[in-house]
Amino acid sequence: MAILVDKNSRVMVQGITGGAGKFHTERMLEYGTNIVGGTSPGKGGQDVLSKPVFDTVVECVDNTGADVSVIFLPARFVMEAAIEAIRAGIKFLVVIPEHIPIHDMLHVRREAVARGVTVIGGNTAGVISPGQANLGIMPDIAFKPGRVGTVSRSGSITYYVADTLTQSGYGETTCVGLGGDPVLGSTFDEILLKFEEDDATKAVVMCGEIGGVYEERATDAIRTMKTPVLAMIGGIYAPPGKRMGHAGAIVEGKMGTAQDKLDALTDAGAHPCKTFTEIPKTLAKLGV
Amino acid sequence: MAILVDKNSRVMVQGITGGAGKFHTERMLEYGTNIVGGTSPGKGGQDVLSKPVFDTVVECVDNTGADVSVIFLPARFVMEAAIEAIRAGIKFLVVIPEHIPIHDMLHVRREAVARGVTVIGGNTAGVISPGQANLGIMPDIAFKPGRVGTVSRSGSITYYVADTLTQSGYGETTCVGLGGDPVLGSTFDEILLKFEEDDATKAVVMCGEIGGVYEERATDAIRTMKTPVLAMIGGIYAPPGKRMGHAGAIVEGKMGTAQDKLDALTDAGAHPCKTFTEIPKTLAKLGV
Amino acid sequence: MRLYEFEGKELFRKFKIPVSDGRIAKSPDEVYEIVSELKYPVVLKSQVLTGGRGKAGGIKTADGANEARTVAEQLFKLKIKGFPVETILIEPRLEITQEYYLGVTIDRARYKLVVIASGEGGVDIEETAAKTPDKIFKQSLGIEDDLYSFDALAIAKKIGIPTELLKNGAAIIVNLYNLFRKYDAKLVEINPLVLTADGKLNAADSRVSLDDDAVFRHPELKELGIEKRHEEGEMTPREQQATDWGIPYLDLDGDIGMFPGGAGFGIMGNDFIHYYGGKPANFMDSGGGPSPERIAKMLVLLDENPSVKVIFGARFGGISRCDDFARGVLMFLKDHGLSKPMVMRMTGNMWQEGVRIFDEAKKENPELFKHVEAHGIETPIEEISKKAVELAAREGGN
Amino acid sequence: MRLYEFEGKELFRKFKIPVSDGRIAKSPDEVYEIVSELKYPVVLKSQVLTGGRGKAGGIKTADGANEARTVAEQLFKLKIKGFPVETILIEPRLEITQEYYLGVTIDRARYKLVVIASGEGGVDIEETAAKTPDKIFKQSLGIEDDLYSFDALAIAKKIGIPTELLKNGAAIIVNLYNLFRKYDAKLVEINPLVLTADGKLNAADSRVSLDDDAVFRHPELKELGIEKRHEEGEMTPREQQATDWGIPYLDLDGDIGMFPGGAGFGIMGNDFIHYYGGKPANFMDSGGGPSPERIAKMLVLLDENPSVKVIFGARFGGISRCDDFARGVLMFLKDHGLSKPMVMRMTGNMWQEGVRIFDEAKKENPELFKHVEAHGIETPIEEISKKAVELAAREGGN
Repeated sequence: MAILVDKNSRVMVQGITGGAGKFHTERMLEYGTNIVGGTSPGKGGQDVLSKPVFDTVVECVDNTGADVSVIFLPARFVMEAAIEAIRAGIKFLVVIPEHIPIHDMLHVRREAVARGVTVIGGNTAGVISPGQANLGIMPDIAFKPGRVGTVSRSGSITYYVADTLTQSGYGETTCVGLGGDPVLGSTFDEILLKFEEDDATKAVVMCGEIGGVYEERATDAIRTMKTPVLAMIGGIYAPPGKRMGHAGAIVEGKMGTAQDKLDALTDAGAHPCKTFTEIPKTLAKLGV
Repeated sequence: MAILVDKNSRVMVQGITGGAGKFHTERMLEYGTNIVGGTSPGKGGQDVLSKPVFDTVVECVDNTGADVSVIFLPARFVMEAAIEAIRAGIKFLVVIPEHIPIHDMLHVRREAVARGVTVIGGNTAGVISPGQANLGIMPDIAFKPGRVGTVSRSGSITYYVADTLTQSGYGETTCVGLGGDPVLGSTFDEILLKFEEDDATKAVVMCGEIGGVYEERATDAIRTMKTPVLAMIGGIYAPPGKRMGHAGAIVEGKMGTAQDKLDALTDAGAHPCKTFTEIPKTLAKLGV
Repeated sequence: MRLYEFEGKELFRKFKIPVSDGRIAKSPDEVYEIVSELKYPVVLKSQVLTGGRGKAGGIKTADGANEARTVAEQLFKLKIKGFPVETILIEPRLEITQEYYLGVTIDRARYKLVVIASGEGGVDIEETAAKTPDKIFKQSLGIEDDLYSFDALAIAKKIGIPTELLKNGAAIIVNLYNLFRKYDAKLVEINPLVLTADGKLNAADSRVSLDDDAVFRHPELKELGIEKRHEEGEMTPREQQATDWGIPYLDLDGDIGMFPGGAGFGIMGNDFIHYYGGKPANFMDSGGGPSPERIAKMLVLLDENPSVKVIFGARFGGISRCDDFARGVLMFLKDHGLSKPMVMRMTGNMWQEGVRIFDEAKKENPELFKHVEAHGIETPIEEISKKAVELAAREGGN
Repeated sequence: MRLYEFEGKELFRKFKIPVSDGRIAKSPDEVYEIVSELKYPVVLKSQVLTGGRGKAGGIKTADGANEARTVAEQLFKLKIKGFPVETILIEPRLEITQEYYLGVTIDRARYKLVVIASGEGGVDIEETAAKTPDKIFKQSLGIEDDLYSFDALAIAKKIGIPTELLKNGAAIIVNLYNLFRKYDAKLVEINPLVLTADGKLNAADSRVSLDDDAVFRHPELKELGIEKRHEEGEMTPREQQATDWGIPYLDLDGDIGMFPGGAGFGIMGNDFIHYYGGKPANFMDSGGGPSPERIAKMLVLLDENPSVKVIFGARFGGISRCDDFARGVLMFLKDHGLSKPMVMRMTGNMWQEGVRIFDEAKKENPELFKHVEAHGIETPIEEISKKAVELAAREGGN
């Protein structure tokens, strides 16, 4: 019926007493997200929006049964907060802040992989399973329950794609924002394979962009999938990005232009789309 | 027939080109130890005592099949040398140098445990399986093949005990010097349990001393053993050692005096001996 | 944050990676003074934040102070890929017998640090990697892993560092790796690491890029004189203005002023304009949750750009709230005034509030909105893109 | 290597653990001068490398410079467990409302670092640990593990640090742990960490012991004025002499001079002497592979000690070669001469060469060996011990 988060998820917010944390917690609650509490070290015992605040994630998990967490904290505190959540038994973690140090994200990823936890972000707009739960900062206006999953790097593209799917009547199972940071908690292939296992998801729209290496990494997953994948890549007309020295070229190979990425995905069996309006047309053609 | 090392062991020496390394390699070879080569970074390709020298342990293992290593290097290089040996597939490692930083030994121990490698030392005289192999700096004069194992903190005590066993006709299977440093690669219990599994070892003489916590840790092992254990503890008449602050007392409990240690071991079923001459008397009584 | 060669070498020095004694100069006279004091032949190296410096003539030798001054006069006039030469690094000339490559970077796809080494260093290292990949050696490590000397020594041996220098080579590799981790680097390169005629290893060039988002952890960099800097080539006056205002902005050669939301649609919106036959005049990113002031400044950049014929606005409110967006547009309309047509769309988070703000202001002063064509969720973004292209064609008369 | 309180606090300061502004003084006049400059009531703390300082009267308060001088005059005359007071730390007097205990040490049996904390700090912490162990909180970590703030915060909460100070408390715990790892410590303690009346946390005392064998890694300690030091109480002149020569040596109250091999038999040999009814005059350790010069010096210490009636020598050559041992004994016999009976045994590594050296020297000059009774492997060490005890009884006439 959805991936990563649904109406049964017990969601907590790390940084629930902060400005952004509180603002978006209220919005998530309004959407019907099952938020059970949050943390703010040194503010344990308070209430925010009638939800209990704890000093540590362990206390929050012990007292509320939280299994999903959304982080709203300044970037420099994200690494410890993420590791805290992972070690406390949180199974799905959404990292909203941007500008997280890259080495920190490598530590977070290592901890997440070691304990089988899915992390998305940083610099993500979040994840929404329409009608069930909205984690992060996504506007609910664009989304409606339905049968297509989306995964993209950028928040704004997530909104546009969902808006398109909603307006054309397909609706969405879950929409995942991977985040815009250079090193991310999860990659396209990992999310695509989760959609593949979800019966409710009849197709997936994947939106990448110029730069980075995560789109290319998705081709192996797409080849194994039965669920059709539609692919959009931003930056077809953008000037090529800067490479990270010789070492970058040696490790990551030729940095794919947007067109290269689109070609690679198409070659793996994805259905390319140029504009949003092509998405429902392609879905119709595929009989979704 | 022996524990840890025997005539089939393929022994290498880390630091084989150094003064002490070369001197003791020659002695070990004279004893008949199957030394197959050694390392000295930057001196690969040379020969020492007709044995090949390599730059790295991996090269030595690949070319000679070494499975045991003895380290003769300045203390500050021991941690990396030990980790190198452990990662290269060495299964038993003897660390001769003293004054190894304690934190370094914690790293070595961690690596060893993770890969199932036995390390003894630092600050050990080594290990000898009489008639088969002599690793380290022990004088061969004291040792003869036989049926009693020994394990002790101090080199000199190892010699005296072996000398006693040799003179009284028992001889030794293997004599293990755990080393005198505050944090050691192996503990009494671990070595005792190896002797328990060795059919040739009919009894074990364990010699501890005042200070530290390793003797007390052996009591659980002794309780499970069928092989009789004789225990000597040095320092019965020594002034009590210094404790490591309140923290030491909290973590390690009451620092055992020598008498406390002897009592604990006796209580666990070990047979206490005061002087070396009591050892053969006790063995005779036990019918070993 | 990319460092200048001499800054990278300062870090190398701290990590005991051997570098030459270098001095920096900001003018030909300073070059003359410094070289006068030195007894040896020198090399003058232009300090710019871009590669290809040697091929562009940015590295010259000189045998004495007079020659050095003449050479420096030429160098200070150079622009290398748009970067003016403002600093010259003066070093003793080395007699080089071998060039190696050493680098550490992040393999983002595998979440590993990678140490890269080759016995064939120099400017053609990428060609080497592409044509003879077996001449490139890599070791991957987890972010938590130490690089040990024995592994570094094995690498040094593979790339052919002479036996007697293996330990030194290994130490350089370990220290480079430690520097990478200590300073939150994205990239560190020694290219080339050279073997000199007198049998020494020397890091003849440095390339160090640090993670801007982690610089807060390294206040000691400031003490070394290393501060945040602009890393692009020479900017247009408008790019400079945008940079001063903290707005990511790039001038392009079209006529449609792009006024987007996040970077994601910032990039894709440009594609859309192209798809419908138009050409964007710029790239811009509002950043997450921009304030009304920032929104207003973004519009100022576009309104004052004579190349811009039409402004294309798109806002899907996520963390960026539509009410703030509307307030920013209104602030601009009131304080500055819009001199060209703008077609825009606004939906998402707090969009009703945004619409209310517009409606109220329009009621008060319809004149403000005479150039503004504002759409909501009912119009697809493709329609807005098309309208912008059409408007531009009409306005431009071309 | 144990640090003085003020040195430990210097490290605390580097790691952002809050401590008072302290000044150190070496004389009553200096105390007077410093306190004259200060406006607040002070506490004068004797700096000695031992515990129990408070109970021994080593910590006093003073309200002004005159009182401080008088108090300091008394303190500088104190000896605390044999340690003379040579330095006084002057700090503002704190109004304390709560005392906590924080410590980090090594659990050698489990090969872990352990963070220890209690809400009941102060001099009676061990009693607390023994009687109410549930008031002591411990967290074990691997040497490779970072201590994270969230775990530290949980500890701070358990020991009852007030809610509004939880983050500060957690930071202190993390920083103490980082200090421990950074400086190769064996022990770091803050006892007590105090909560002051104005609601601040302050490390009111420091106890830091570093690993002597790792000090080479921390040259920056020297820059902080922290150097290797003697950590025992006042020494006898002979202990001082031995220390100057680098020989571990302790005077005991018996009459048999112990001249052993390694520390292992050094300890057990003393037991043996007791078993046979004698009393050792000293403890001594030759160290691994002692040179002939060192061997000779060990004998000088014993020969010149009037309490020593007999010398008991035991050498089982391992890394310490018997030839070097014999050469050392011979060097002593020739250069210094032996004035009292010595019974000794020599076997192990290179023992034949040792015997040859003795035989040759004896042939040349039998007089040298008139007090020496040397045995080999044929005589058990117990026999030698017995002989030494018998000889001492005869010599001592008691």
